Amino acid sequence: MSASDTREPDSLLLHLEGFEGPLDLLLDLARAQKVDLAKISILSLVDQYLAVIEGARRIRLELAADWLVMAAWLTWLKSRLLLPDGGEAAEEAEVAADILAARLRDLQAIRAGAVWLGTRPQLGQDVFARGAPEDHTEIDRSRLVLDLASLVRAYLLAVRRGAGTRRYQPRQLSLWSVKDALQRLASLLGSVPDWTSLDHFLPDTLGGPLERRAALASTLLAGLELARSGEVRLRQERDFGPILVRRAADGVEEGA
Amino acid sequence: MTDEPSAAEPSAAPIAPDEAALRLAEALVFASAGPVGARALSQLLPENVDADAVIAALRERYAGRGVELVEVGGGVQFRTAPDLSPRLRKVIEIPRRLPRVAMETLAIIAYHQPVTRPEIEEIRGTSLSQQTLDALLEANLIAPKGRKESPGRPTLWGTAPQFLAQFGLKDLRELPRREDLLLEPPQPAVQPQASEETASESSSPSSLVTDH
Amino acid sequence: MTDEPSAAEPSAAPIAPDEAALRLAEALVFASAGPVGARALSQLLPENVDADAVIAALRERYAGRGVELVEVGGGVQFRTAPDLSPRLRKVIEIPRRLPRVAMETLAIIAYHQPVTRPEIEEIRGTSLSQQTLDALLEANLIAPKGRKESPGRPTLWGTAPQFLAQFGLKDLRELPRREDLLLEPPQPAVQPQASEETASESSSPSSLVTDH
Repeated sequence: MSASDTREPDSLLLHLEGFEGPLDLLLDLARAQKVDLAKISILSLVDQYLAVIEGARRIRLELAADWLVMAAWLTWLKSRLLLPDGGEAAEEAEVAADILAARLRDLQAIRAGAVWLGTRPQLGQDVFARGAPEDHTEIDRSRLVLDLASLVRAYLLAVRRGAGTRRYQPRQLSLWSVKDALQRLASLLGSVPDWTSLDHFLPDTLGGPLERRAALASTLLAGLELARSGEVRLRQERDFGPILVRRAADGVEEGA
Repeated sequence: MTDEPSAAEPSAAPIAPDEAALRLAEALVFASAGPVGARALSQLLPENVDADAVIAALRERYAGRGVELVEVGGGVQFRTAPDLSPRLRKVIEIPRRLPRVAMETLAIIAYHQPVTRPEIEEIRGTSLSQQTLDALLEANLIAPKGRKESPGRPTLWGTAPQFLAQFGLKDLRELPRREDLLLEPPQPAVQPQASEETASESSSPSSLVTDH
Repeated sequence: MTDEPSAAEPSAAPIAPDEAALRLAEALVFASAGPVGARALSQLLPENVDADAVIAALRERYAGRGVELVEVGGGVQFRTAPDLSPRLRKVIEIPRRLPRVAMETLAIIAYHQPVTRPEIEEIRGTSLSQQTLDALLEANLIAPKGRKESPGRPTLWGTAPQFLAQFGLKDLRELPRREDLLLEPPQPAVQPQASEETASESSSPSSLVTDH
């Protein structure tokens, strides 16, 4: 900041790596030249820049390409700026010089903007918000979203899938097994005094006629089984008539 | 409590904490993520200032305000006054959707009511969990409609008034007719991938439904 | 409005909001993690209470205290007083300050938004490292703002809401005008709150360029 206009290019050389590219150096040189960037001399700025680059070459300092590209462009600019006024090339140079000056002003403005931002008390750096904020929000998921379209879609899906399942898996019939019948017959016989139709020993909860016939068959088999072991006696009075069953009282009397 | 007006005593009686100490304590407690203990505070305060006295003064300053200094594990912390929390509470409503199973069950009940649970299972081709039925009951979408006069006298289910309200229907007749949904003749030409299976699937349900 | 003891005055002079409203506002702003807008506050207050008046009264109550009510982008927030920062920093862990490159990039984005990365590089006259972009993104200070309709459709960058909050700005118009920035020298520490430390720290970046 306190740098004077008479700064030696060599002193800058030592700090070249401190600059962020050619534009940064140009801005620094310009600011050293004039505080008001609108009044700087582009020509002398070019000379200063080229002197720095020349110095770097002299001490074989390796420079990145963009430094040399800028140097080449500035050399071109200088040659045009030195032409007498009025020519097309001279005008071109003036435009180019204005663009360079504008870019330097832009960069300067941004620098100042960054500095201004830096002076602001920053949240989390200089000023602090509440360290332990409280959360008073509560989530209510009680409301349902329903629409007719999804109801209908669900219905079609369920019915179609249901039909599909049925096709492949015929409904399992819960048939009254012989084992079930044996158990039921044996437990009920005690409460039956006289000849009783086998129908009475069927379970109470039977679905359709198919289940009923199956249960009757199982119960008959159970009766035959018990008759064979001599626990019951069976009797059928006519063909296709009801089959009667009774507890065997004493010994075996008649056959079936 | 003990702030004697006698100025003669040197440092035995605790002096009232000055504004600077209060400000610092206030800022520290405010900015800290956790409770601030007297020891942590005293590290920031000038040596002759009693941290406990600062905390006490701070608590008094905030007493009755919207924010209070409360003692929690290991120190003090600012908290909003408990009486205000009902007013600060912000309820965010996130409506939920019915799970697929519940939606299907609801649709079957709507179209086949009154219907028993075994009948629903028959139509869906799979068993129905009590949980699903409970969810629909809880949402007030279905209601029991007596019992079926058949073995076991199973409960009959139908839609509840809330069902109409939820779907914006005036009455049940506003539901799309089942015939319109199911009895479309299958179009094998349009759906080349749809096999016989699909065709028979979609035609069978109506007959199955009427059987029961 | 109506509980004015002196019947002479009509309603021209704004009356001080009552303690209940102040407590509620205090608690709401205190509890929130971010700035609270006047709208959110007025939803909480009784209808006839002016939220702005409550905020003004609350700001006055906290003026000069260790915690202050400040207006930032999106509403008001309680923050510790800036002059306490040197002492608070001793006990509160703070993230690293943004390096100069990041601050300059941020300034470019703030002033030229929406702006592409090549445009940023053009202004700075040097390439922008991924690291710098990442740091700004991570600090939540910038956000992508769509893409530019130009070859390659590069991403456009702008400042995020956190930018205003972090730098204590009400909105982007609070940034100094570019013309004013070019007036040399930049006004050193206009804010009375900014401590010496902050001021010297923040002026250093520019001197870095020439002194080193």
